[in-house]
Amino acid sequence: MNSIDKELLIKMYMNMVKIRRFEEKANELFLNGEIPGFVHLYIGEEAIATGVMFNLNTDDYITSTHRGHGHTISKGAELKPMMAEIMGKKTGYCHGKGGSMHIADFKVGMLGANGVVGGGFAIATGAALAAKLRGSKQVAVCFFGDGASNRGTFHESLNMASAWRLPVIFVCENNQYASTTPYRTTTSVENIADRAIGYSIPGVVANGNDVFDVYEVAKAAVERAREGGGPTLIEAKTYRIKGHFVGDPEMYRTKEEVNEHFENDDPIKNFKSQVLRRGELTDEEMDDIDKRVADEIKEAVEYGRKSPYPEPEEIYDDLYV
Amino acid sequence: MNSIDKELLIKMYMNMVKIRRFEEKANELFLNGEIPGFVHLYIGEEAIATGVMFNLNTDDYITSTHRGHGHTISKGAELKPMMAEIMGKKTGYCHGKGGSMHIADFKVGMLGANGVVGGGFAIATGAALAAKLRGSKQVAVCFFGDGASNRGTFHESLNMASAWRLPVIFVCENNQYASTTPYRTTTSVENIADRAIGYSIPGVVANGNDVFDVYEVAKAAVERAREGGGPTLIEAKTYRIKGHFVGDPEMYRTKEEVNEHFENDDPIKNFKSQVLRRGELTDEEMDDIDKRVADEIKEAVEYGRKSPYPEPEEIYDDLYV
Amino acid sequence: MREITFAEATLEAMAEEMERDPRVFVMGEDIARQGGIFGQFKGLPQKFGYDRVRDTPISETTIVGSGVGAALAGMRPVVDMHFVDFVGIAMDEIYNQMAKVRYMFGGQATVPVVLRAPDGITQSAAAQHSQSLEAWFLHVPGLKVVIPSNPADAKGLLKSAIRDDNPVLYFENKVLYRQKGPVPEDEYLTPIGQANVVKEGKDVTIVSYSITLQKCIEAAKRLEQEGINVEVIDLRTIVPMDKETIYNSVKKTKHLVIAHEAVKTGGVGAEIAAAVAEDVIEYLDGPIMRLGGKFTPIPFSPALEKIWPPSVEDIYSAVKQII
Amino acid sequence: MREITFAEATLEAMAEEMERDPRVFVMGEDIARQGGIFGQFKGLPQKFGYDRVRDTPISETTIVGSGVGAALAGMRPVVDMHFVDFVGIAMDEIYNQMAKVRYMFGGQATVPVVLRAPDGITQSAAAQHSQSLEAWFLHVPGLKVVIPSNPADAKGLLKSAIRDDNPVLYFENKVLYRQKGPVPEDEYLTPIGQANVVKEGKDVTIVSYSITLQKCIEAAKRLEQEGINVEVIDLRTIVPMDKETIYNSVKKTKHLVIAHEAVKTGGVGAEIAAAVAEDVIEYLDGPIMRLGGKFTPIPFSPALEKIWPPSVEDIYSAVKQII
Ligand SMILES: Cc1ncc(C[n+]2csc(CCOP(=O)(O)OP(=O)(O)O)c2C)c(N)n1
Ligand SMILES: Cc1ncc(C[n+]2csc(CCOP(=O)(O)OP(=O)(O)O)c2C)c(N)n1
Ligand SMILES: [Mg+2]
Ligand SMILES: [Mg+2]
Repeated sequence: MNSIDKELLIKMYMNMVKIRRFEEKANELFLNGEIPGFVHLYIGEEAIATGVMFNLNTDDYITSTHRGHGHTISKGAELKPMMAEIMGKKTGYCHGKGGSMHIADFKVGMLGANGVVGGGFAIATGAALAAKLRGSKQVAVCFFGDGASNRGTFHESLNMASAWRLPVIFVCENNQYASTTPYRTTTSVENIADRAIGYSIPGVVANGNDVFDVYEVAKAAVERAREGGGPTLIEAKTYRIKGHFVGDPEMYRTKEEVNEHFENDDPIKNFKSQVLRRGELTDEEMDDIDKRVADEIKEAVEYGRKSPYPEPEEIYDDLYV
Repeated sequence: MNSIDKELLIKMYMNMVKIRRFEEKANELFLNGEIPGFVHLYIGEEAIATGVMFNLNTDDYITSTHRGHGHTISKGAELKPMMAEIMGKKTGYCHGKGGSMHIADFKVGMLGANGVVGGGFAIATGAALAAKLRGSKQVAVCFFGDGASNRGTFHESLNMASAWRLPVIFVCENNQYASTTPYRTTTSVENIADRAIGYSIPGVVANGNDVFDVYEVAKAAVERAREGGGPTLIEAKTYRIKGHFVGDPEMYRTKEEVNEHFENDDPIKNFKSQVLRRGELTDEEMDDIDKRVADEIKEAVEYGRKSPYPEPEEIYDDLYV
Repeated sequence: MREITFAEATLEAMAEEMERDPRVFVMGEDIARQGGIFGQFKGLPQKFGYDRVRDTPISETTIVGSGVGAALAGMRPVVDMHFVDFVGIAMDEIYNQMAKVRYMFGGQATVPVVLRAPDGITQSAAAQHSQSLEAWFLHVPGLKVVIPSNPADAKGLLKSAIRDDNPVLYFENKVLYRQKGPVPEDEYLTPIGQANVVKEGKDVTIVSYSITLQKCIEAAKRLEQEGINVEVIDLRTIVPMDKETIYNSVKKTKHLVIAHEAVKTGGVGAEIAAAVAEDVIEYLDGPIMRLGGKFTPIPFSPALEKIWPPSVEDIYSAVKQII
Repeated sequence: MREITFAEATLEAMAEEMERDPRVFVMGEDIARQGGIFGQFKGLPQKFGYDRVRDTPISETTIVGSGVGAALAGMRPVVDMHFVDFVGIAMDEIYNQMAKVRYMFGGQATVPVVLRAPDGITQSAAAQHSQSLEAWFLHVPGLKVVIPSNPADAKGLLKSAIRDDNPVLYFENKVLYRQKGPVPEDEYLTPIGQANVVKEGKDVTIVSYSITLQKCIEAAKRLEQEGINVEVIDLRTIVPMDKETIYNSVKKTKHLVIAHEAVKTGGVGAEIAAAVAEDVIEYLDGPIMRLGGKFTPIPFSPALEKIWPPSVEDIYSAVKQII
């Protein structure tokens, strides 16, 4: 833990709480009819984006998934244009053209959520290739799910990234489900990290519910990539607490299964108990952060609500340069 | 070697020689302008198709590649309609519509060569699924190259086949090159067989220049598949003696490299020296086979030459049932 | 006649054909455990077992490719694309394998595979979950392509598709799933390759299919009130296309409007218009109007999404413009 | 003017643009060690190094997808498809990522990627190595699509494509590669989106592009001998399409024939015909004739292959039929 100072602890906590509150609010707004489209919540997986991202610089790249709010927040995006975007407003990051599944903030290197599962592998690989060709020491991180690990793009990208020693880190968020399908019924390997062997790269399992573990594992991978050592495959094991998307009837699992994970694997609870036990942060400090986050979320919602929808004539904007 | 009786030895030798002579003749006819299109020769790789195929029944399935003559012959196809097909004649297996890259003989379970590298993985997987659904104990074998092992279809099919325990054997013919590209420059792993770990299936390296080794390795895999044990990945290491296709200027490798392999790795030479040393076959026996094969090739060429081209109106035939 | 939803109609088709022929099975993502996102597979695994109703890995390329392989090996697979938007992941398997193997192998192969693909705009699913992509497959010899507009056709065409020995792409609209319509209780097949004259008329022909057909009927009603007598044709099948029915109608009405939700440029409307302009142009008494989605990806925001596809008003105006 | 081959022209374009802009690089299968199957990359690695001229794994999906990623991260990749026949392997990357990311992300992204794809029939390469697939991409908003017919345009359009901040698909015909034509020594760009009136005429307009243009010129020569004055238009760009040039020509000649090697049904000809039938039909004095490949996969046998695409005779007859 020596690489984590108090400032970073505070940032990590704040980031995880921000994601949690943002998602809870998104859930509420969706059920309230204020957010259209599909919304996939990152609740319970906050430690992964957080632990990885505090190893990155603003000019490093990430690619995200359909479940992208947590990655977007962690990479440094602002909540107001995020909220406006997922509400379909003109002031959103994508002027309302993208929505939750296509949120992006290129200013902070967030190259986009993706509605195509497994669509990010090659994009991240290409971003890493760009960095390598420029010699810019940037790295790229590709987040993806356990389900996505069965797409052909996983294989092709890991192979290419390894053959070319590209500075890219592949982070599998194994939340045990691909939509309605339990991980092991369609994925032929116990640890997705073991697939790294097929590409002669390190494959590491991290506890995806423990931000410290993710942070350390990612740190090594990012350093390796930055120094020219090539890609790493990280599998962060976690559990999807919420339905696949807001509104999922969840007929494929029991309430007991979900509750058990909710009790034991909540990354924010885990964080709190660790820092309290180690005396690194106090309850008061964290309560204070909670309040600041609550305010920020409130402002974001207000901003989103007040923002106008795009005008009909904007439908043709931004198709070509 | 106890599973190989003399009859089988003779068949194996005959099969390898048949492939070799067929390919030499195809080479000649191509250069002579009698065969159009692309022709990829199987010379030097005869032990693989041969070793695998003598473990299969006629109703087992195989999928092949652009380099498919060896697989087709080994699965039991006849030389006459093969030769006619690659000459573009009406009497060919595909009535001249397919050619060398699309040779097929469904009667013997040969589901087709394929001009799309990596196009056979899913087809073989599907054929194995058919067998499993019917409970028919058939197996499917997918032949593919080292280059093809980097296609996404490799990954998807191995994963699906393992997750569903399908009776399919994936046989990689690692001939060290994908067209002009040396294996290790684009393939991120020393042994493609090691990729099996990513799918929790056995991965076995065979000496692709030794028909006995291939036979034994394939035997175990086929038995496993037939008994419901699921897929196996076999990597048969060999070397492509000839150019990628007939007419390849081969600017990507030295003559010395090729000659060295030609001297040491010829599967037919290997076979001969083994059976002679062990006293299993005599020179005379093998010479006799050589003659029979030469005759068969001659007849096939004559048949092809004499056969007519398809008539213009046949262009619309066989599009729909 | 009893009324059931489009989704239920496809379910009946599946159940009847799976009952009838043990070689029929279905695979796709999230179809077994939860019955499909649109309920279109509900109850099938309970009836036919999880072997014949299979949840697959997220591997669209291999889902389609293995469907082809299973068909070549004697089964009659139905493969589900989840959303048509992902059909491109399996594009090579569709046009280089599924469509070609029979021809390429000189008729040795039969490929009785059905590819089902839910399509169309609904509820801000945005650019990658809202498309209509049927037009590409006009250009791929070897396939059949059907695209029903109502529950009765959904059932009859799906059953025909499953019994067809050729590969059939079956496009089913996501909004249609929930709509009810009359469906006969007795078994029937809707033939592939026959358009349906939904409403006869003498002043103008509107050709459409799938969800957009309803907008055309709406527009036709408004036009009738103004004394314009509209013939509405439901294409039902895109390949092989029933040009006879279109041509006969155009010969009568001398005016043609074509409407679909897919992007106008390069859409199915282009082929219809071009065929008419080649074969029966002399009967036309005005331009052929095409209506389709705008030339942009489909935007997320409800404010933009709702104006993306052609509206009843657009269809109405197009007719007014040429009459 | 000096004459160089089409392949050499593309080589010059690559070299000049790589020289000019260090962000330009190229990747694809078998392009570096041997200079491409058609020699179209020969010498580039010697000039620019194997970093900027990269032999890739056989991974079309990721070749294209990583091209998009590199473009998003500030580079200007050129990716080679080896044969257009494999473009479907990367189809999803093309229409769901390359074409959409700019729009979907509200203009945050620019995607300056060029996808090069050799196409067309040559020497019995058969069903999976002979296709022409440009038509699909008409239907994909967000792309530009160019398809040169001669060395000069090949160079000028490739340079324009590389400098364009939008994704450009560049289709290059395999037979054209070996053909020589005049190419200016001084630097020039051929603008994307402008058709070229190759030959003026007043009796009939023939629109074509790529290899088939030559057959049209051949046919035009024969027709001239019979006193039929043909205007021949080389489309050069498919998206954005230069409809003005076509319309102006049709207004003058009142007759239109369209010819390409790609399958006729659902081809680019359909869009052209439909656009004309919608916008300027009143000028037409006869049917719009379309010529394209037959509605089958491309057969291997030379006996069949040679009759698959439209011939000079077919084009000639089509004109005669409507004049
Ligand atoms: C290519 C593709 N196939 C299918 C889908 C539909 N789909 C959306 S999310 C999802 C499950 C993804 O599972 P996983 O990768 O584990 O991510 P998670 O949702 O668990 O975060 C599926 C099948 C899709 N969007 N894209
Ligand atoms: C999908 C696809 N990409 C590229 C090609 C062009 N191509 C034909 S053979 C070949 C090399 C294949 O190498 P490998 O799989 O090792 O087989 P080998 O030729 O060595 O037997 C390539 C790149 C193709 N036919 N299909
Ligand atoms: Mg998951
Ligand atoms: Mg090889």
